[in-house]
Parts: sequence; C-alpha cells; structure tokens
Amino acid sequence: MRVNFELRKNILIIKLRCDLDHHNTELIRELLDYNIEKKEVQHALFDMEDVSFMDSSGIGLILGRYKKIKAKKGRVGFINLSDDILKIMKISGVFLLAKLYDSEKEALAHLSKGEEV
Amino acid sequence: MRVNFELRKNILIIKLRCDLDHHNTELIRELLDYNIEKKEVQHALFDMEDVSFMDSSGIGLILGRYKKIKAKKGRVGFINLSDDILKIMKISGVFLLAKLYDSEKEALAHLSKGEEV
Amino acid sequence: MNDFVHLTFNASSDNEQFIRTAASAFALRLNPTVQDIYEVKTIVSEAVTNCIIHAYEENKEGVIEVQMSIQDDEMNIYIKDFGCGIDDIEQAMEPMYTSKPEKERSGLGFSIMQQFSDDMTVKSGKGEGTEIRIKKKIKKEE
Amino acid sequence: MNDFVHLTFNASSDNEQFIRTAASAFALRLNPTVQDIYEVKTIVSEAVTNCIIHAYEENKEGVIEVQMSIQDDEMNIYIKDFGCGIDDIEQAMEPMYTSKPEKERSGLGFSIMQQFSDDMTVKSGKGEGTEIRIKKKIKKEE
Ligand SMILES: Nc1ncnc2c1ncn2[C@@H]1O[C@H](COP(=O)(O)OP(=O)(O)O)[C@@H](O)[C@H]1O
Ligand SMILES: Nc1ncnc2c1ncn2[C@@H]1O[C@H](COP(=O)(O)OP(=O)(O)O)[C@@H](O)[C@H]1O
Repeated sequence: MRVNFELRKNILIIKLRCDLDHHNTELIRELLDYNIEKKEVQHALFDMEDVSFMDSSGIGLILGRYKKIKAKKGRVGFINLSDDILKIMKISGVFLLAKLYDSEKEALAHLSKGEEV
Repeated sequence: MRVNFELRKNILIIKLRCDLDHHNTELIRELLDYNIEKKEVQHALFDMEDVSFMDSSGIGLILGRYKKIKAKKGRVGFINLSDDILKIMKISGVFLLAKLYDSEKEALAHLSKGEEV
Repeated sequence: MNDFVHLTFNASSDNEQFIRTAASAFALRLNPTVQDIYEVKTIVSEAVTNCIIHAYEENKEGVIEVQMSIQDDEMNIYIKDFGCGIDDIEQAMEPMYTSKPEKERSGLGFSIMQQFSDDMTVKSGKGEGTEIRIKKKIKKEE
Repeated sequence: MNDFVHLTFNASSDNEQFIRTAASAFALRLNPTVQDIYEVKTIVSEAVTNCIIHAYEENKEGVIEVQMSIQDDEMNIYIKDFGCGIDDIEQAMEPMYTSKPEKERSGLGFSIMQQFSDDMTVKSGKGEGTEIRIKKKIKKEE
C-alpha cells in the first residue's frame, strides 16, 4: 500500500508511504481525491514519516490537494518531515499555505480548532 | 572499516564488513594476510554477518586465505551466513574444506579442539 | 582516466526511480554526505521527469540520455532528450512557470535543479531537444 | 514498448558496485523476490568483473556495455566488452577453470552466471571482445 488513510472526526490523516516522484504521484492522485472528497472530510493532515524522497512532482501533488481542501474551507497540516523533505517543501513555499506540526496530537488539536495558519 | 579482527587464543576471528566483490577483495587481501601471518594465529573464523553480497571474487579470496591457514596446519570456520551467501558458498565447494558453525561459541570450541572437518 | 557512466533509456516513468538509484550509486565512490546524495537524486529526477512529461509528452518510446562523470570532487551530470525542445528558455526557468498546469506541475523543477547544483546550463530550441549540463561539488562524509 | 536501459561505462572496479545497484534498480519494476534480485546482481557482477580483469586486464580505459530490457516476466541482460576475447569458450566455461590463478580467481564466474540464469550464450573470439546474452525469469514477490 502506497497510502494509508485514517479519519479522525473531520480530519483525514493521509500517511504517504512511497517516493513522491512523478511516477508515484500519478498512481495515487485519484485515490487521494476519492478520499478527500468524502463528505465527512474537511481538513487533511499529511504524515510524511515514510516518504524518503520527494521532488517537484510531489510538491505539485500536495498543492493540488491543498486546493481541494481549501474549496471545502478546510486546512492542511504536515507531520514527520525529514530534513531533506523539509528543504524541498521550503523551496516550494507550501508553508505559506499549510502548517508543519511537531506531533499528530498537536496537529489534530489545531486543525479542528479552526486556527488560522 | 571493512574488516574487524579479534584474536581468541590462536583463533583469528575475521569479521568481514563489506560486499565481497572484486573491488573490495583487492582492497582487503593484504590486510587479511598481514593478520593471518602473525605467529599467534593458527585458525581462522570468518564472521559473515555484515556481508550482504558475495560473488566468485569473494570465493577466490576465501580459498586463498584457506591455503594460508592450511599451511599453518590450522582450520577455517564460518558463522552467520545469509541464505544468499550460503548458496554461493555451496556452489564453490568451500564446505569440503571448512565448516559452517551455528554460533561463535561453538566455532571457537571446535576449532581449538582440533576436530577434523 | 576519470570514471564515467553513460545511460540511455526509454521515457518510461518506471525509469525515474531507476535513474535516481543509478545516480546515487555512481556518486557513492566520492563518499558523499547524505545530503549531497539526496540533491544528486533530486537533480536527475527533475531533469528526467521533464524529458518524460514535457519533451515526449509521456510517449514511452522517447529516448533519454544521462551521462555522469567524476572529476576530482565534482560530479558532472548531462541529461539530453530528443523531444519538442524549449522555445523560451528564460521563461521556462522562471520559478513557478509551467506549461502544463493542468498536469499539476509546480513549475519548480528548474529552480530546484539550480539550487542543488553549482553550475547549470540549458541548451534547447523548438524541435531540437534539450540538453542540460550540471556541475555539482560533492562534500565528503566525515 | 518494453522498458530498456543501456549503460556504457569504463572498466573501473568502482563501477562493479554501481552496475549491481543499477541492475537491481532496473529489475525492481517487476516486483522481484529478494532471491531474484540477488541473482541478477550476481550475474552482472560476475560478467562485469570478467570484463575488467580478463578483457582489459585492469586497464580502466576499457569500455563496457550492459543492456537490460524487460519482456513480460523476463529480464534480458547483455554484457559486451571490446577486450582480448576468449580463444577457447568451452574451456573458459568449465567450472574451476581460470586463466588467472595468480590473481586468486576461482574460475567459478561462468558457472555461477549459468546457474542463476535461465539461458546464457557467449559469443567471443581472440581479439574480438566478448558478448554475453542472458535471459532470466523473474518471480514476483507475493
Ligand atoms: N526537457 C524538456 N523539454 C521540453 N520542455 C521542457 C523540458 N524541461 C522543461 N521544459 C519546459 O520548462 C517548463 C518549466 O520546467 P520546470 O521548472 O521543471 O517545471 P514543471 O516541470 O513543473 O513544468 C516546463 O513546464 C516546460 O514547458
Ligand atoms: N570478458 C572476458 N574476456 C576475456 N576472457 C574472459 C572473459 N570472461 C571470461 N574469460 C575467460 O574465461 C575464464 C573463466 O572465467 P570465469 O568462469 O568467470 O572464472 P574467473 O573469472 O574466476 O577466471 C577466465 O579465466 C578468462 O580466461
């Protein structure tokens, strides 16, 4: 399995488990959208613990999903970023739109409280 | 470090810690011989735990060291072989000359007792 | 005599992971830091992905060349395709510019390649394919 | 269109580890068993080592080609050098035969390649370089 999903109230935890390159983003995009578009889902939390590589295709994937969540007036968060992934994500400016949390617990609390990024 | 040595009485434990291909066997051959030729050494025990790849160059290296130990009227043993390495070593017939032991303890006891292979 | 490897392969997205692994395996002889390995992988991943998506528009029959060589502590990487080419290189290299927003491209490929390289030159023209030359200094792992 | 990769590299022993890694990275798309990965790595390692030691007698300037392609569940591997060639192929393929016992060669390279392949053909002649073609069925990891 390249992705695991877990729903906590209205927050979808998306645990990505593959290299986020062009090849894999093509394979998982629809699956992500299928889950994000479920009506119970408002916010998304990306758990990047098992992502060992990500390039600009991965950034494209994440920005695309960000837009879907935004359309639902939801928020996006990240946890468990390695230094390398963090570097790529900083280049992308994605942290202007979504927040990096120190733990799942913290992320779940903040996302559901409706706090602004 | 590609190799660790440890002397137990007259048994030299040789812990190999690299792929045993042509490139690495060229790099470690002299170091092995330098240690084997020390006068305290009579037997050799190869610990293969950290060898994740071995091809016929590795077999050549081992047979060459076997000859040096044999010249000292010593014996050679092996421990910690993965299935893959075991397969390659079986093809080589090296087990007609040297024995595979289940543990370091067993190997040390048998090698020093002067038991025949 | 400096070590080199030339690779020629078809424009299949399965080859993206292959070329990353090959690039890091080639760099290994310089005993690179983990960070430099990551950057080398990212550089070739971005460049080869561009060949697949842009140069050949996902036609798997397209041919991609990657050449890597080592000179002292520097790695030279050359990526070439025989695809559609780039009309306006300056525009293409702008951060966030992409000709394929509908494919969710972020337009950051060139920016990332540039940030991770010590030197990068792009040679291209409409219908002439694209060649990218990169130099990257590799720091040794202590 | 079947995926392929052609590699050309110089006869440096540093390239032995590179080519093993590249071969296993290429095979990965077939979702192979750990055992098949090991066997693919061993096949190319033996063949490329022979090019370095025998064909070019450790002259790093020698050029080696490795081509890999996939057809259904089968991997085709082709290894070519432009070195000294083999005079007596039958003798060379005998288990334990080596022309370089002083280099502690075990003479088992060809035997191992053969055991790990489903089909192997060797084409060579004195002064004509050597070509080896291997077919290997890849079992899928469950
Ligand atoms: N190899 C190539 N062949 C043709 N066009 C290319 C190539 N590489 C890049 N381009 C063009 O340059 C633009 C910017 O590339 P890049 O910065 O990597 O962003 P992205 O790949 O996300 O579009 C692409 O959208 C494309 O129009
Ligand atoms: N690429 C090659 N070019 C020239 N001679 C070769 C080549 N490959 C193998 N040979 C010859 O075949 C012999 C047997 O090869 P092999 O079974 O791999 O054993 P080894 O490499 O241990 O000698 C070699 O000793 C050499 O004489």
